[in-house]
Amino acid sequence: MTRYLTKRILLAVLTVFIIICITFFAMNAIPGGPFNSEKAPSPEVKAMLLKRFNLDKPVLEQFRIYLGNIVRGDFGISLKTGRDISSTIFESFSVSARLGIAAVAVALVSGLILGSLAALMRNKLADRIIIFFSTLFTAVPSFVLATLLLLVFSIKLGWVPVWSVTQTHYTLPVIALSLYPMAYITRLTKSSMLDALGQDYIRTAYSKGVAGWKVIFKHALRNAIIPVITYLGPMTAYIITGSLVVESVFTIGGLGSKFVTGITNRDYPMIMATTIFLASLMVMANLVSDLIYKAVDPRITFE
Amino acid sequence: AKKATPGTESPGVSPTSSPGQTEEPNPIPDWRAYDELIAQIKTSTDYAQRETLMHQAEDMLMKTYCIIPIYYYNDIYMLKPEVSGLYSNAYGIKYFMYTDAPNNKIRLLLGSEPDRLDPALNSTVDGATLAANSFAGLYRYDAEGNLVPDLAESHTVSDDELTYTFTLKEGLKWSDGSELNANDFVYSWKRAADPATGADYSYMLNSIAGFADNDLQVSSSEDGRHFTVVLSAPTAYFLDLCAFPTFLPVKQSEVEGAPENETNPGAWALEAGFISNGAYMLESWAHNENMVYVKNPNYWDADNVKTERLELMLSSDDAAVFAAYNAGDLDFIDTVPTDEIAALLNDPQFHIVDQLGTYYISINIKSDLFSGKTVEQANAMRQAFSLLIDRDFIVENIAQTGQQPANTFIPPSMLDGHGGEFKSNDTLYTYPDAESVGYYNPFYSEDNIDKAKSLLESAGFKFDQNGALDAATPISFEYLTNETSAHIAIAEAIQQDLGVLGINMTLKAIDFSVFVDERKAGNYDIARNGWIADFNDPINMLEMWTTESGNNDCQFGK
Amino acid sequence: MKTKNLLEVKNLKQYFPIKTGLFKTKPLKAVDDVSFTVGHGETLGLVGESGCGKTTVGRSLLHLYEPTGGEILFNGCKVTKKTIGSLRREMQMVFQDPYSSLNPRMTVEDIIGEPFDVHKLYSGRKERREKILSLMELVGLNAEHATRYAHEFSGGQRQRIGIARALAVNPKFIVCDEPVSALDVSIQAQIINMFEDLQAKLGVAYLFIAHDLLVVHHISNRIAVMYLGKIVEISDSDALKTNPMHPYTQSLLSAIPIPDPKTARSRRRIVPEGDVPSPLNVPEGCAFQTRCRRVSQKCTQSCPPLCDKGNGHLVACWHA
Amino acid sequence: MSDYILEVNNLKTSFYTQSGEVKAVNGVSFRLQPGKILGIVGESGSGKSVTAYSIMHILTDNGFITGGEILYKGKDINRFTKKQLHGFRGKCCSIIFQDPMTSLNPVYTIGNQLAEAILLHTDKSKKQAKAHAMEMLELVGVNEPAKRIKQYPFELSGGMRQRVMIAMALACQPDILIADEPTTALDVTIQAQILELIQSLQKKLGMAVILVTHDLGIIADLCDEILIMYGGRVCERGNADQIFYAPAHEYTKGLIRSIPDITGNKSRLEPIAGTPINLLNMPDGCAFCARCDNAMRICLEQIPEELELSPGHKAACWMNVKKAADENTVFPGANR
Amino acid sequence: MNNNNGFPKKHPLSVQLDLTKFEPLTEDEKRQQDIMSTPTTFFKDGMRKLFKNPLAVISIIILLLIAVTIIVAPVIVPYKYSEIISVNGVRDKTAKNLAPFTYSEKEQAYREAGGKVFPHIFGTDAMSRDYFIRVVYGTRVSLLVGLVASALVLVIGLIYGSIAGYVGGKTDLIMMRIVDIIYSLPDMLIIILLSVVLDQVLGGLSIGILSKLGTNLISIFIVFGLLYWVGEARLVRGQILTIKKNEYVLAARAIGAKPGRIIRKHILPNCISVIIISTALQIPSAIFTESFLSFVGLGVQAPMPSLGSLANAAREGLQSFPFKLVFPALIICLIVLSFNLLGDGLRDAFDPKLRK
Ligand SMILES: Nc1ncnc2c1ncn2[C@@H]1O[C@H](COP(=O)(O)OP(=O)(O)OP(=O)(O)O)[C@@H](O)[C@H]1O
Ligand SMILES: Nc1ncnc2c1ncn2[C@@H]1O[C@H](COP(=O)(O)OP(=O)(O)OP(=O)(O)O)[C@@H](O)[C@H]1O
Ligand SMILES: [Mg+2]
Ligand SMILES: [Mg+2]
Repeated sequence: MTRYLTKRILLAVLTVFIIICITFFAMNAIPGGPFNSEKAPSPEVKAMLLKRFNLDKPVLEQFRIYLGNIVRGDFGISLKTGRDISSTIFESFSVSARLGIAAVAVALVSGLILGSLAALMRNKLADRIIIFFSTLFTAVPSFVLATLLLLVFSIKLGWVPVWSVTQTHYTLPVIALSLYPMAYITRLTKSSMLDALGQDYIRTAYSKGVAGWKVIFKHALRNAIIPVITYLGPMTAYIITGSLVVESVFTIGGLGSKFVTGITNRDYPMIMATTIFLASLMVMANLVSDLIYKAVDPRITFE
Repeated sequence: AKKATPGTESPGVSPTSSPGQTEEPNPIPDWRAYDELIAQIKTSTDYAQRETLMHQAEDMLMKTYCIIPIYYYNDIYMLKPEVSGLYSNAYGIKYFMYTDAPNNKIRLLLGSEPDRLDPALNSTVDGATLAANSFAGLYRYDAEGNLVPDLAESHTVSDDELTYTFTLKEGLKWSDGSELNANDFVYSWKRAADPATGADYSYMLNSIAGFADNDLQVSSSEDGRHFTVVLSAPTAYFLDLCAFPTFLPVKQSEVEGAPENETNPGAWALEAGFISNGAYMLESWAHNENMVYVKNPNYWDADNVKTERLELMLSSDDAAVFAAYNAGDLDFIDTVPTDEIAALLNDPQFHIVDQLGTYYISINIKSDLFSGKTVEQANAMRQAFSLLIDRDFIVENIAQTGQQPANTFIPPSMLDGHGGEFKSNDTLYTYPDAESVGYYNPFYSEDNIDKAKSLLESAGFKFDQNGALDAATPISFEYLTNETSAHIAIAEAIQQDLGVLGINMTLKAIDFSVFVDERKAGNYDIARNGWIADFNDPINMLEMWTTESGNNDCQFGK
Repeated sequence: MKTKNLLEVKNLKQYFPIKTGLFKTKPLKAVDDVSFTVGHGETLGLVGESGCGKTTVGRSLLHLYEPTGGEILFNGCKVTKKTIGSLRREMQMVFQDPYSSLNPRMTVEDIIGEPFDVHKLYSGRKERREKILSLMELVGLNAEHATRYAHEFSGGQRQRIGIARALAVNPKFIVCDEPVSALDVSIQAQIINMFEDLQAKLGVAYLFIAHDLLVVHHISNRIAVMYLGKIVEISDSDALKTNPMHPYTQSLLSAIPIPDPKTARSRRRIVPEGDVPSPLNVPEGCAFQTRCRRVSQKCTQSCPPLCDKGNGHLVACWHA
Repeated sequence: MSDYILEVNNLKTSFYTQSGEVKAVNGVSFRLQPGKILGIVGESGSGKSVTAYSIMHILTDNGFITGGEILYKGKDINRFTKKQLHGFRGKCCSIIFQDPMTSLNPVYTIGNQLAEAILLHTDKSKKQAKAHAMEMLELVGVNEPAKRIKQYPFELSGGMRQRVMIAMALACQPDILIADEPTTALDVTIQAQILELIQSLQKKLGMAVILVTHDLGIIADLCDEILIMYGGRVCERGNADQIFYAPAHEYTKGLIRSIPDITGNKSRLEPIAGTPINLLNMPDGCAFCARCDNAMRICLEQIPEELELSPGHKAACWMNVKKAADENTVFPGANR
Repeated sequence: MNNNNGFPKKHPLSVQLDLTKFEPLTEDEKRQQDIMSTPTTFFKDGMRKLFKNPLAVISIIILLLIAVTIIVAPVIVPYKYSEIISVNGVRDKTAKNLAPFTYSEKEQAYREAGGKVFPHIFGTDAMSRDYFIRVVYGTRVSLLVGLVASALVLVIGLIYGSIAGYVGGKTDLIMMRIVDIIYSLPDMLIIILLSVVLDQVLGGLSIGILSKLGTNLISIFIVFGLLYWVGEARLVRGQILTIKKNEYVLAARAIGAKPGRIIRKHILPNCISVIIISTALQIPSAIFTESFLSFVGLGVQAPMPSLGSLANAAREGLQSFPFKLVFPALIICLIVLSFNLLGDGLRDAFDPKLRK
């Protein structure tokens, strides 16, 4: 177990390192610089800024310095705002994570329930309705969905303020974030549930006299959930790192916009840090989902 | 398509003065005269003569038709009727301190997260508004747009107009209650001018003596009540500058108290709770979500500040912002989704204010488009383009907020430095199109097509029976813009306009940062452009076109 | 050239590396030191529990696995990676599962014709078709079946297709890996008859793998019994039936359910105790010791070699 | 009150599939006495399993019992409420499936799955249920039950798993045990172990057993009464001697002929020609007709009914009718 | 014994017997019984099932309708996607933001004077362009993006996944690590990089339609070709790993077939349905990616619309002109929904796992 973990972690570090390399050089290859604006700053100021952030050095040298810094845990400061990158990411991640975890929970619970329902009611009206709507939710682009939610619930119905200083309202963003994964989980659950329901051990459970709902929730669901878990890992990582669309529509200071604004601003330390963070999170999520996988399915052994 | 024509490397060689190359005409004009003219303007002490010179410069500039003005910027905002007393100046800065609002609170939107709150480091309009409301400088604009003393009580100017001495009000304090005096100005101005600070706008201080040597000639009196500035040349708009955010004072101990100050000069103002001296101080800042400013009791005019709290939404999503305003969650917004504007034009909550700036398109004088043409022919081509553009359509259907179509680069209501408006026909100068006060009639008419056609014919282009360009002499180029829908829409309109004569203009919309690089480096044919004046003097819009200027996107003289 | 034995297997070993740690693997001895011969036109039966390595032997013969050790001589020619290409026309295989051994996306014609395609055994479309049809007739399929897909056939018919495919290259030797285990008794007999007819007609030799001793006995000239990767007894089929020497063979024989009420009532079963040990942890000494009634000290210490007890009856047991 | 624990009368079961109605069982009747073993033999697809599943009401959702009745101690199971059914399954009647590899839930421990059945039908506490589960494992010959109950199915060998299945089926001491090909997936030696176990437990606990298989050898060995099925119908029934020594249905005869000779006589086998029937395309007459050597015109047109040939021995074959007619045996109403 | 219970009540021979019926059957007569079901190919069978699925059928109809519309509409509608409406040759500024089927003042006047004006089916946009034709072109572009991108993804994923899956071992391990890395790369960065680099590379060339669509679109394709194939590669590899275990693959090896033939003839045909289905689902995902790119401003080059950029632009006037969001969003939904439901239907009809 420890061995397995060590191996996985080493592999993860290697993966993240390669991603760091690619990102760093790709980022430097893009034209445009962090100090570009409509009005050009004076050459002296620009030269000073480039020097301060080592941007006047050859790219390889910059890379070496950068690696040295991150080994020391120093991710630098944003070239645009001067704020410390680590704390920016930490702050915005805690916002995104709170939102994301709520969304994942909603998506998972409702997805599992709806998916199971659809599987049980196979080819009946309820199944078709569930599948239709879950497909519909995967079909609406997220910015359309988020905007529509805002329009309907905040403006037309006035249930939730669009924005308020005193309290951030998470209901709408959570819905906007969770609909897609929910729909996906529903569909996934349905197919794996159908698969599980066709297995011999379900027949065994019935023949023991286990009542219908218990067969489904004890025997079928636990088996059906396995493919959901493999999906859930990367999906959770994806969701808790925030969504540009949802954040910008609902005014949430999450991580999702950091990466995009980082890129458009050529805020190099920000791009690097978010990439490293996202990649690590993705790798970690995969590891965690493998561990959960193991917990749910005893047949899985490491190695 | 973006490479400069070979043989044009040596700047300032006028085509006629190069005897070796007679066959191949050079479309690039000599620009040294312009550079000299600007140098002359900057040292001129006679304001009338100075205005004349500036008109000359403008003539030179506009004659090239490399700058095709489209419209003059204006600024809009929406304000709930319950709120009164808010005003805005010509640079887009809004003042909230004398507003009267229910519950003494205003919820407002200025944009997304501001980059910098340090007034010296700020380079954005929303940041400037925040700076103007939380820091107080020597002067400030009032509701009528006039400069009024803020921390200054009065000032005197020496006869040579080179030395300004300001007397500060008595008992000035920082928001923490500590004393504020002229030394703070000395520190702050020197800091802003120092390249080590890295202020984008440091060049705003370049009219002060010693700027070039990083030894700014500013000083304070012994008692700290008087602040003296020595200029390198007379500067008509100097008081304007005193109200500009870069010139606002910051507290030395606070700035240097931040541990990372050496490597990160704005470090002291990255989070809420820093010391300021204006009407408001930042109480809390949830990044990318909201900011809350509260009244500063130590502001000298605190008694007149009625609104106690400013709550800011930080968003760049126009649809969400507009939704928040309509849902009653905001009292003030300074942006609305473009397609909603039409419906708002008659709404009393919708305000339009003038702004000192021009939206234009800049043409790369070195573009291949003009190779093989003479200067006159190239000018004629560009003039033809200008004639074909239906500015009114752009204003009405895209910009939509009742902007004025532009007929010269310098916007109206820019002052001439001696009591008049620059863009006007007066005894000193009459614009070529006197009637419409500019270089041409900004309103499109069907005749323009014929005029453009004959101009193009004079530049050697042929037309077929349908009135479109002959296939033998095509005009085809690329329009560069960044990825913002309004810019793209304008490009699309222009594309249609030029298409009337069969000119084939393709659009290229790229990432902003790349766009700025490409435009600055002259890797384009035609690009969208815009300038908002930093201060109220035409020189701000003329000196950017000198050969050495960093903003010379048309590549004059290069 | 004709050698005495068509096929000679000497000390065949087939180990599979099984990962047990980060970099550690442990060999799973699926086939461990197996030697036997098959004569021309002969049928050798191979029986044993599931997982004892029967299939692995068969596949190693055809070089579908790279053998870990030992030697396989076919007609005097060593079977190696190099020679197997041409030997594939001499040796063929019929697979255990008639359902998964036929590609569901191919018509019967294509399945049977594939060996022709691979070895370019025809000069034109017409010849190919004729050859296929004659093969189909040989195994008792209708010509009209040619354009159908495998999933439309019953198990017995599918097995016929598999046999036709194996026969396409005119092999001298066919490994039949449990060809009837998945079939019903009523169909099983059809297929076995066919195997016998084909042998009579074409003179092919079979390695006939099965776990049903009755069937194996019926078709084989000689029978080899495997237990945990080793051959424990090999002999003439009748001799094995009447005089099983290895305790495992004895219990195997006695455990066969006999479809005759009287015999069933009267016979005494010798049911071996316990379960088969994991092939990863074969006990030292005789592999059968954990289940054997006659286990002695010697059995736990060393592995009994395969000894000739006369008339080519080989047994690997200390007590035989 | 009859002395039969289970009576199945004219059971009909169909599956509705995209290609049409599959009539898997077409009128099967039999009765089961306590303490007896009833063997059901027949070719693959002849409806043996479906009959068994119909009794337990565990058909897949596209399968329906379309006719007949199933009486457990005189009560019709078809009329049971859901709750009654849950009580019936596992407690009154339990089943062992063909494939022990897939019939246990892979994600729960053996102990958990065993205790589940016990907890459902008794009011034992969890602890007691666990103890009972270990007892049951002991009973079916699993050594070290305390260790085994913590293991997962994939950690056990096939024979062991099948024993667990049996322990699970017997945990609540049901009146009827249905064993649906309990040994098909196992080796002969393990098969012998399992069959012996079932037999001994049946004797010990005195329950009735329905043994479904297609292996005539197993049947000959164990059963008190035998049902031969073909095409969803019973074609012959009787005890082992009657079936093996006096088969009266052409299918039974063919079946017995096609077994390799046990005496070691290597004479050519005599298979049943043809292929198994397609249930989607059932003939109007006898299902076996197409493969029968002695098929007659009437076989094509009319389903033969069961005819009692000797006490307890019945067969549904027109040949018997013909034979009787030929021998001029008097059948009332027979009109020549 | 209670004989009346369940057993045949009437005696079998209590009916009149016709002894002619007891004559043996000939072989031919018997064989008539032994009919096989009519031959169905895998494909026919699957299609039959597909057409029984109402959702799938509706999807097919919708997709066909959309296809016909985007082919035919540009021929019928007299407006161009970039054309500002003009009346009598004079640009009509009043024709902006018209509601569906309304006319501007000038058009109204022109109509009253006897002129003919083609109706604005979806109204007009802020720049006085006919919205219907823009939506039509947007659909064209989005579908093109969807089809080309998923074709690219398919080809690359198929080749890569087949190699990794079939060769296995260390090759597989390394190839799949590369997939992991690509999976975590920041795609936006790569897209910007590509759109700039490609602009320089392709700047000079003009390759017919591609140059018309702009380098952004090409870079979207290349991004799909570089980044988004990994999912497909994983899927293909997984499929191949399972199919490799089938005995027919071994049988082919026993016959002497070479790896190339095995992959071509045995492996791919058996996972092709899964692959086709996932490709059908890739189309909507590509349309989505394009619309996200439009949201961050990296979409198709103006004035060429795409559904994503139209929907995004419509947010600007959401409260005054909701219909402008509704049309493109509706079409996106319809396309995505249809492809998804069709994909589901295909899976249900063709997936061997669900076959009985
Ligand atoms: N490719 C392989 N990799 C690893 N182990 C294998 C492989 N093939 C077979 N084995 C193992 O080798 C042993 C022998 O397997 P084999 O399939 O030869 O048995 P068998 O006698 O044919 O059994 P059955 O009667 O079930 O077909 C088994 O333990 C099996 O798990
Ligand atoms: N769920 C189902 N859907 C459709 N048809 C089914 C289903 N289950 C069984 N059948 C059909 O019912 C018929 C009888 O099946 P059954 O399982 O009872 O056969 P069996 O006699 O038990 O055969 P085996 O010996 O192979 O187990 C078969 O033709 C089978 O195809
Ligand atoms: Mg095998
Ligand atoms: Mg069965």
